[in-house]
Formats: sequence, structure tokens, C-alpha cells
Amino acid sequence: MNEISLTVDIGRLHLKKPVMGASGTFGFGREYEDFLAVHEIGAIVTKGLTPLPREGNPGVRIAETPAGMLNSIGLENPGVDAFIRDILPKIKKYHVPIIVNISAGTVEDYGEMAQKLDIVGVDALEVNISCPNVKEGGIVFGTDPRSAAAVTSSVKKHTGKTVIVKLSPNVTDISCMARAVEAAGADAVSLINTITGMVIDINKRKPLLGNVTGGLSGPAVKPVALHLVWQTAQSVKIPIIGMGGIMNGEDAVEFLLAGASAVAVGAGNFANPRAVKDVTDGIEKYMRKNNIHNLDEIIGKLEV
Amino acid sequence: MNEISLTVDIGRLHLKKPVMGASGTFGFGREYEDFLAVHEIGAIVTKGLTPLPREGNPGVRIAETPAGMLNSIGLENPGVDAFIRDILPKIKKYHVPIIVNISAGTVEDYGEMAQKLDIVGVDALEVNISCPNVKEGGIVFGTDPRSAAAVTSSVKKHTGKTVIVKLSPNVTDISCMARAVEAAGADAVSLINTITGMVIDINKRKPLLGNVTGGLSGPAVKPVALHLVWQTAQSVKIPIIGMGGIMNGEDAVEFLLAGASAVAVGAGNFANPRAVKDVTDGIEKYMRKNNIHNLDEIIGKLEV
Amino acid sequence: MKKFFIEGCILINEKILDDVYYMLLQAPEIADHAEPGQFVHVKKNNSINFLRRPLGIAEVDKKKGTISLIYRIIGRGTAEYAAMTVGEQLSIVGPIGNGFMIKEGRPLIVGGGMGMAPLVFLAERLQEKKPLVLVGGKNEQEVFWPKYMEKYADKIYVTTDDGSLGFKGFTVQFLPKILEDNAVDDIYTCGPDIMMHSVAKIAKKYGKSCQVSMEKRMACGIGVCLGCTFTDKITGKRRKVCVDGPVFPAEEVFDYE
Amino acid sequence: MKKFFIEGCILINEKILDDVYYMLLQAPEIADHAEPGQFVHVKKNNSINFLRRPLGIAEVDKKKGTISLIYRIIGRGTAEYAAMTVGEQLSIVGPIGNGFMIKEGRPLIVGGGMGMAPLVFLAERLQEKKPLVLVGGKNEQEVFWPKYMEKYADKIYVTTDDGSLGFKGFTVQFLPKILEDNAVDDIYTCGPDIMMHSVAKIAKKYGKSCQVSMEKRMACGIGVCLGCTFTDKITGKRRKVCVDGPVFPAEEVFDYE
Ligand SMILES: Cc1cc2nc3c(=O)[nH]c(=O)nc-3n(C[C@H](O)[C@H](O)[C@H](O)COP(=O)(O)OP(=O)(O)OC[C@H]3O[C@@H](n4cnc5c(N)ncnc54)[C@H](O)[C@@H]3O)c2cc1C
Ligand SMILES: Cc1cc2nc3c(=O)[nH]c(=O)nc-3n(C[C@H](O)[C@H](O)[C@H](O)COP(=O)(O)OP(=O)(O)OC[C@H]3O[C@@H](n4cnc5c(N)ncnc54)[C@H](O)[C@@H]3O)c2cc1C
Ligand SMILES: Cc1cc2nc3c(=O)[nH]c(=O)nc-3n(C[C@H](O)[C@H](O)[C@H](O)COP(=O)(O)O)c2cc1C
Ligand SMILES: Cc1cc2nc3c(=O)[nH]c(=O)nc-3n(C[C@H](O)[C@H](O)[C@H](O)COP(=O)(O)O)c2cc1C
Ligand code: FES
Ligand code: FES
Repeated sequence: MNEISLTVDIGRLHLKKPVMGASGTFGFGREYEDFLAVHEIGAIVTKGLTPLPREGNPGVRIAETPAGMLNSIGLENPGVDAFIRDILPKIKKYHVPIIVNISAGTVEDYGEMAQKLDIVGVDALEVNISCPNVKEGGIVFGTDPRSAAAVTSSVKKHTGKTVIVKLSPNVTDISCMARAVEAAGADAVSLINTITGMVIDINKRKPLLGNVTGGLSGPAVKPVALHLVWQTAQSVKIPIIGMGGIMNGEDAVEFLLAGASAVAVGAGNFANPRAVKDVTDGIEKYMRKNNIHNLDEIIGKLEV
Repeated sequence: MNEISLTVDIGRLHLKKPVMGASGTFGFGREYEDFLAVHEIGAIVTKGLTPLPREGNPGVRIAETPAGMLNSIGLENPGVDAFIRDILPKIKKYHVPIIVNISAGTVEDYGEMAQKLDIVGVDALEVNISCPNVKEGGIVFGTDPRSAAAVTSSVKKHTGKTVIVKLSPNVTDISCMARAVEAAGADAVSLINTITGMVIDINKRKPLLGNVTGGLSGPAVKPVALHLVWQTAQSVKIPIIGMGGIMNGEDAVEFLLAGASAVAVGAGNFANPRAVKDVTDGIEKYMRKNNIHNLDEIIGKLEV
Repeated sequence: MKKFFIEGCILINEKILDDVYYMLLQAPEIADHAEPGQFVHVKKNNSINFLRRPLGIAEVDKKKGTISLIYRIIGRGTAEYAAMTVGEQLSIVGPIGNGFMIKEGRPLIVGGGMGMAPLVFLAERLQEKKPLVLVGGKNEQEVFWPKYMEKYADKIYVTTDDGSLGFKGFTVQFLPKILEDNAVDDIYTCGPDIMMHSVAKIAKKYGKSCQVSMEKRMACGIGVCLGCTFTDKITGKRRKVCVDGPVFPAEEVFDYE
Repeated sequence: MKKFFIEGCILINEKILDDVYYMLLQAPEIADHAEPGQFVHVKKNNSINFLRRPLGIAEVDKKKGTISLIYRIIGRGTAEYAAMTVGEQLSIVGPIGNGFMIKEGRPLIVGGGMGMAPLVFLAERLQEKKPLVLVGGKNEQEVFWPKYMEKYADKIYVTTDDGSLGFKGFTVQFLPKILEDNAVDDIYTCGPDIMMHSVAKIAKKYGKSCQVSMEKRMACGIGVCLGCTFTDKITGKRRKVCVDGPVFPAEEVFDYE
């Protein structure tokens, strides 16, 4: 009986497991120490960092929705400098790839952040051009192929790390966005970020969220995410990190079959803080059951 | 104590109640006779008709998803002529507005259908430019403002009925679509149609649906639909018929507050065949509780 | 046919085999109107599952106002029903569809797997006609159906894949022998598609009428969603499994090469 | 502080007032480690609700390995817990957060509404210090808390909005009198924001220390989502209610004009 291998490469990034904690839902990894062996997971994707510290959005930031949730955190974060100074040294110890998620308001700022993060301990950058919860930057880059390409080029120019561009689902044609960032040099794409949504408090006659709208994630969006991953896989050759509503191994296998080389768990961590491990174990169980030894035998192997 | 009025006007269409059965989920109305008083509902929106009869898509057409479902019916319908000949005479008797949902492959065909349906018994047309389940026509018109405007003009030219254009959520900027059809003469818009999605059978390694992708609807999409209705309400002056995941009166009130003048219940009818009535009663209950006598006091009254 | 939308109180919900359950429900409106071959479309209230599930009506007691369902745990819907307890309410839409047309002649009932469930009710309805029953399954255990049928059937033939009970092999292998040994006029069948197709071909060969009960994924169960349609082989018209069926004359459903 | 992720078996789940429930859970890991003011983040398995709900730990019995929760039905989460039956498992993450810091001086516990729940556990911990308790509610019925607290408190003052029990008025109207009549050093409070804010102001005026327990909507409950943060009035730093709190010195939370 051969061993089962769960390793996969995303650009120059080597993952021992194909499952990571998604940006904004996994803190800086440490917070999950009580629930799983952080050093055994695929990768830690940090909370989105910005050039300067941000307090995020005012008012209520979380709303539960059917089979999902809205968040309008608004990229609260300590800023890239504090991350490098205070946080990075503490999380290096896991010997797990650290993927740093970055957002900025201008093409230049993206480049500058990339340069600052071109240091030991950072393994890859996830370039967030798709946050629906901030006005400046974020999603404006994520809905226009030319801006997305400009951000990608700027980041690539300033880093030797693997560059993953995180795409927004809030577009008419994701293939076009994916091709634009591929052409601009992205090593991989990740998707989906959250879908813009809204909940209203009918008694107060006001939006429930302080920021009016928020980003939808969780199982509710899974069919949408899966479709976008599949569509992207038909359009580009670079690897895809798939996410959106993944709760268990079966969900993850769907994404792998659709063409994702690895997956991330977001809101699922909140319902089940052991989700990253459970998803990984679930993939392995599926492989064992189906006598599959290597992820290559699954990735993109959907028969259409 | 004043009476509560639930009436509302959509173009020249006068609705006694603001709740209708959504296209493709309400048959031709008759099918709900065992569950509710069909003559008391807001309106019947017919299954989508096409110039010629269609058998729809092959294979599995229905998949359950978290808090929702995918369908890939593919506009199975008897064709517009059979509708006029065999079905319309039978459903006139409810004395409830009949809104005929139409789809076609060319701008001219839309116009021709509109002309055929410019007859007694038909009260309004809902122009479907957003079906994600058919290749020809449908969504290609719904993602390009110029095509959408062309379809709208063509329909308007051929009918004296109220023309409602049904918008797709699968776009980067719905305001732009809504403004285009408003400028082209639409009397109202309805939204959302389903969001493209996918489910994979990991054992067969195949898409679960025969047509690979399907349209997502049900409570899962409600936050997305509500946001798009709100965004559309900021962009156009014509009335909006809101839908997407409505299951009860509270859901409906959210849509009204966001700017919808009326709402439709789609997949909710499958879980609860009395949903249209329950939603209507729920709105009335909310009005009673809050001492509201008229829908104008709710519609678009979200405080942001 | 009028459909009801009611809450049915669970009176019994017990495991009768590994993953097969028997549920008795208080549902007088359904019991009063149900015909063999019809089904109910059910849902647990506050369920994590959005859609209803179709289950055949297995038994009806008009006097007590009860119906029973016999179901196998397949996925998250049926698993949820299995976990429900006596006294809980199940939301029911039904009875739905066109059941079996009761023919004049000597009946033979052929069932496979959970397809047997609605055939129990059919056997009761046909009892005066002394129906023959042919039931197949993987092994002795799986063929628990005779205990529900024996009071109505003239004779029950059993086949098992492993030969642990009755004839070793598939029902369709044994079917010709029954048709040769007995005077049978009308075949009523429900089970896997592939089985029903073979039964239909054999019926045709022997000149017997044959009705089949179809399974399709359903969203609405009331004829509006068009999730369950197929093209009638005779008329070329589109038919809905939920309301035009689930029972159809075999010729409308199957090709005969 | 280590958090556990366990299934807790429900031992008691009973209504103690219209919409208020008492739930006793077998949860030895939580019982062993819990401190007063901490909370658990709970979820029913196979729930229609996606997120966990935060509930304060109201009682702890380390020997028996149990904890209790006292909760009011507010919406679909708490309604679901109220419908759960003895023997069912509740998924629990906890104990979470920084509880009350136990100070040296004479304690006064001030609670309003369901904010009393974690204060029961606090009263137990403080019992040697002969705590005073001030509890307010709408009417006599709503003030059922003394029965959980009386064994630990030196004296319990009650206020009701309608005067049906104790002082007629709000807790904060009565608070100055307690502070004038008694030697109190440290105030511990949990309840509606507006009440805690007033308590904090009065505490400051009388020169007493004051700790408040905050409520915010939470997604993760473990410090990763940043759904529950606010700016510390003292340091200007961002704090997380879930893991940095829910208990904070009042000065870090409130403005004092
Ligand atoms: C008319 C009719 C009568 C039936 N009678 C019985 C019966 O008496 N006893 C019994 O055990 N089973 C019966 N079935 C099959 C039963 O409906 C399915 O086993 C059940 O829907 C599976 O649901 P699930 O949630 O457990 O499985 P899942 O696979 O989790 O279901 C996912 C979705 O697929 C649908 N689905 C899955 N399998 C089937 C299937 N075989 N047929 C139709 N839809 C399916 C479900 O309804 C649901 O919408 C009948 C089916 C039909 C169409
Ligand atoms: C640290 C902490 C301890 C608490 N301890 C108790 C307790 O011991 N007893 C008790 O009765 N209540 C307590 N609460 C409040 C309790 O969490 C809410 O009443 C509960 O979450 C409401 O959930 P629901 O599904 O019933 O209401 P819904 O309104 O349906 O909930 C919708 C969403 O809003 C959130 N939400 C609604 N109200 C609140 C609230 N007041 N605080 C935080 N989130 C809210 C829910 O968690 C959920 O995510 C505590 C809250 C916090 C933050
Ligand atoms: C509370 C929260 C915060 C998030 N913050 C970020 C972020 O800072 N940067 C980012 O790129 N994505 C962020 N996301 C998006 C997730 O990384 C992920 O793309 C999305 O939630 C879809 O996955 P899911 O359905 O598994 O949650 C956030 C999501 C949530 C729920
Ligand atoms: C089974 C099914 C069939 C549908 N068919 C049509 C159609 O023919 N024409 C159309 O415009 N919309 C069609 N729709 C979309 C609905 O009318 C509605 O826009 C959508 O389902 C969102 O509402 P809901 O979430 O309440 O279902 C269909 C939806 C479903 C579920
Ligand atoms: S299940 Fe909807 S038409 Fe048959
Ligand atoms: S609830 Fe997520 S950080 Fe506090």
C-alpha cells in the first residue's frame, strides 16, 4: 500500500497540506493553538494588512444569515509595520508557510507593502483586491481588469515571494479578471472573497451593519464559489486556491475537482474551530476510500 | 382605527397585494389552488415562455444547497402560442394580474413575443434577460447594458402592457443595468434572478446537474438580493419588484424598506406551498404592529 | 386530486434494519384520500434542509387516520427523519400524484429495494385479486418485506443476490418463470430504473400490461418547477413525474430497443 | 488560558420564567477552568443557525463537572436551545475571555437583566468577602435572581421599575444610597450598557473601582474575526470583547464626560 501524499505546490510555495485558514478568519494562527496542531496545517493566511493601522468600520460588524454570515470588519489591522515588528517573529515558530494578505489604496502602496514584506518569515503574499468593506482601494481594483493587472505588476516588481491575487466574486466575468492578473505575473489566484450583501433591522428600519453592507460568506455561498473556481480553472493555467463555504472534506474535494490546487476555510472556523484539521482529514479519508495517493489525481479532474 | 391598505401600483399595473409568485416557481397559478386562495394573491408570474416550445435541459435539474437550491430547468415551456391558446383562457378566471415572463434568443424575437402577448388577459410582461440556464438569449442580454436596453425598447415598441425587466445578479454593477433599461422605457425592474452556481458529485466526479451549472436561489441568496435591490433603488426611479430568498413577512419587509414596491416568492413556495399567503399576512401583521396603514410608509424608507 | 398541507404527528419511528426505518404518522386527511402509488412530500420544521423529500405511502389506515412510510437513510434528509422522535410533527404535503391504475386481471407486483414501500399499500388494495409478489434484495436481511405483504399476497417469491433466501439471482431472472407458471395479467413495479426497464421488456414479451413508478429529484412536488419532467415515449409530450406520475404505463417511459 | 472545544450533555433545561431558561451541562473541562465573568460559545449540532452564541457561565460545580447557563430567549439561537431536551449534546467552546479581576476590598455586585447570569458565579467566588448585591428588574417576577445568590451574598438589595419588590426605581437610583450606607470598595457590574455606564460614573464619583462586562455581536469568540472590537479609552489601543474581555475596568470602556 502506497502512502498518501497531501502535498501541493502553489508557485514556489510548498504546502504539506492543501488546507489553510482564510484571511480574516484565522487571526495570525496562534489563536487556534487550543483547537488544532497549528504546525501541521497547510498555511496561515494573515488578517488583511494595510500600509497604516486601521480601526475598521463602526457599529455592528457581524450579522448571521441563512447558512452564512455577513461581516463588515473594514480591514481592522495593526498595519504592516507593526505586523513585521510584533507579530511575525512570534508566528515564525510554527514552521508553516505564512501567507500575508495585503490591501492598499493605491497601486504604489501595494508595491511598497510588498517590498516591506519581502523578508524572511513571509512565504507568500495574497493581494486582496476584493474587500467589499472598505471604500478606498479594495474592491475597485478587483472589478476592473486593468487596475487588477496594475496592482499585480506593482507587487511582483517589489517581491520575490509567491504572489497570489485574491479575486472578487462581485464581477460579471471572473475569467477576464483572472486572465488579467495571470498576464500581469500573478503566480496564483485565490477566490472567492465575500459577496456583497445586506441585512435590515425591520424594527429600527436601519441596516443591521454599521457600514450598511457587508460581505457574505459561509455555506450559503459555496455553490457560487465552486462555479467561479471552475470557471477560473478553465481560463488560467496558474494554480487556484479555492474557498467559500468549505465546512468539511467533501466540500474541499468539490473545490479540488473543480480545479483548485488548495483550499482555505473561512467562516467555517467560527462554527468549528477545528475545521481546518477536519477538512484536511476529510480529504485524506476521501483519498483513502477512493485509492488516490496524490492530489494531482483530484485537482481539476472534474468530468464535464 | 384606519383600515390597512396593501395595494400598490407597478406602472399601470394595480396590485391588491404586494406579493406574487415568482416566475418558474408558481406554474400558472392553478397548481396552488389546494394551498391558498389564488384569487387573493398579488399577481401570478408565469413560467418563462419562449417563442417556440422548449424541452429544457437534460439530466438532473435540481440540487439542494445550504439554505437554498440550484435549478437548471433550462426554460422548459410550451411556447408562447400554446400558452395563449391553452393556458391563458384557464387562468383568467382568478381575476388576478397575470404577468407573463418571456425569454428569447434575439432582440426581434422578444419584440415579436411582446406583440403576440399584447392581448386581453395579459396584464404585464416580465422580460427575462437573466436566465443563467440557457445558452442562447437569456443572460447575455442581462450582463450588457446596451443589449438589455435594446431588448427593452423592442418589447416596449410592441406592447401597451406594463413592461418589467428582470435583472441578473451576475453583474459587476447592477445600477448600470437598471439605468439602461429605465432609459430604454422599462416601467419597472424585478430582481434578482438566480445566481450562477454549481454542485459536484464527488463520487462520480461529475457536476451534479446535467447542465453543469445552475441558478442559486432561496434564503442563501437573500442578503445578496437585498443589497442589489437597495443599490438599484438608489439608481432608478421606476418601481422595483424584489425577490431572492423571501420566506416570510419579515423578509418581505426588508425588501420593501430597501426600496422594492412589491415582492415575489420563488423557491420559498417549494418549502412552504402557502408561502405567498404567509408572506402577505406577515407584511400586514408588521403594519398592524407598527401602526402603518399604507405601503408607501414602508417602501424605500430605510434610514441609512 | 386535492392535496393537503398538514403537520403529521409521529406515532412510531423505528429502525427495522440497519438503515431502514418505519414511521407511522397521524395524518387523517392523507389517509382518507391516498391511493396506492401516491407519495407525500415531507420536511422537518426548522430543518437544515431546504427542500422536501418524496416518500411513497406504504400503508394507510383510514379508520385510525394514519399512514406509514418506510424509508432508507440515504443522505441528510432521511437521516434527519430517522432522528425524529415520537410526538414530533412532520410537515407533509400530499397525497401527491397519480398512483397505480387498478386493472381487472390477476396482478403481479415486482419490487426492488425501497421501491417496495408503495407496493405494500398496493398489495392491500389488490388483495381481493390474489396478487402474486416478487421481491428481490441483496440478502435475506434486506428482504424484510414479506412480513408487511403476506397478509395481502397470494404468494410471495423472493430472490436474493447471494442466495441466502429464495432464488439466487435478480428478480428479473426469476420473473419469466413466474409468468410461465402462473396466470398473470398485469404487472405493477417499483424499484431501480434498470430493474423496472427489464421488467417492462419481459412484460412486453409476455404480453402483460406493466406500470412503473418513477423516481426523479423534485423541488416542488406539485408540478410547478419542472425539475422532474421527461418526454412521454408515446405522445412525445412532456410529463411531470410528481403530478402526472409517479406511476406511468411502462411504454410511456421506456424504450424497447 | 486554555479553551476547550467539547460536547456538553444537557442535564437540566428548564423554564424558570416566561422566556428565561436554566440549563445545566456536563462539561468537566469547562468547570475545571472557568473563572467568574468568562463565557462559553455554544451551538446546537445540525443547527439552522450558522454562528455560535455567547452565554455567561452562571454556576460551576467542579466536583460534579457541571456548569449552568441562565439565558433568555431573544431570537432563533436561544429559542433553539430552549427547545433542546435532556440528554442532547450542546457544542461548547470555552471557557472564553478574561473574567472579573478579584479585588481585595469589600465587593458590591450590581446587575441588570440577564447580566446577572455571570454574577451568580462571581458571587460564589466572592462569598468570603461578604459581597453586597444590587439587582434590578422590571417587576417582582423578573427579579428571580436572589434565589441563586442568597447563599453567597451578605445582603441583597432589590429594585423594581414598578415597585412590586424592594425599592421602586432603577438600580442606579438606589446605588448611591448603598454606597453611603455601606463600606464598599469594588464594584462589579454586568447589564445593559446604559446601566453600566451610570454605575461606572457613580463608582467614579464615590472613588470605587468598577469593572464592567461588555456585550458585542461575535462571530468567532476566539479573537480572530475582529467583530467585537472597540478602542480602549485609556490606551487608545483596539481591544477584543471576546478574549481581552468581556470584563474590563470601566475607565477603559466608558467616557466620563
Ligand atoms: C415518488 C418517490 C417516492 C419515493 N419513495 C420512497 C420510499 O418510500 N422510501 C424510500 O426510502 N425512498 C423513497 N424515495 C427516494 C427518496 O425520496 C430519497 O431517498 C430521498 O429523497 C433522499 O433524501 P436524502 O436527503 O436522504 O438524500 P440526499 O442525497 O442528501 O438528498 C439530496 C437531494 O437529492 C434528492 N434525492 C436523493 N436521492 C433521491 C432519489 N432516489 N429520488 C428522488 N430524489 C432524491 C433529495 O430529495 C434531495 O433533494 C422516493 C422517491 C420518489 C421520487
Ligand atoms: C459575553 C456575553 C455573555 C452573555 N451572556 C448571556 C447570558 O448569560 N444569558 C443571556 O441570556 N444572554 C447572554 N448574552 C447575550 C446572548 O449572547 C444573546 O442574547 C444571544 O446571542 C441572542 O441570540 P439569538 O439567536 O437568540 O438572537 P438573534 O437576535 O436571533 O441573534 C442573531 C445574532 O445576533 C447576536 N446577538 C443578538 N443579541 C445579542 C447580544 N445581546 N449580545 C451579543 N450578541 C447578540 C447573536 O449571537 C446572533 O449572532 C451574552 C452576550 C455576550 C456577548
Ligand atoms: C470576519 C471575516 C474577515 C475577513 N477578512 C478578510 C481580509 O482581511 N482579507 C481578505 O482577503 N479576506 C477576508 N475575508 C474573506 C475570507 O478570507 C474568505 O475569502 C471568505 O470569507 C470566503 O470564505 P468562507 O465562505 O469560507 O468564509 C474575511 C472573511 C470574514 C468572514
Ligand atoms: C425552479 C425555478 C425555475 C425558475 N424559472 C424562471 C423562469 O422561467 N423565468 C425567470 O425569469 N425566473 C425563473 N426563476 C427565478 C425566480 O423567478 C426568482 O427570480 C429566483 O428564484 C429568486 O427568488 P427565490 O430566491 O425566492 O427563489 C426560477 C427559479 C426557480 C427556483
Ligand atoms: S417536482 Fe416540481 S414539477 Fe415535479
Ligand atoms: S468575536 Fe471574533 S474577535 Fe471577538
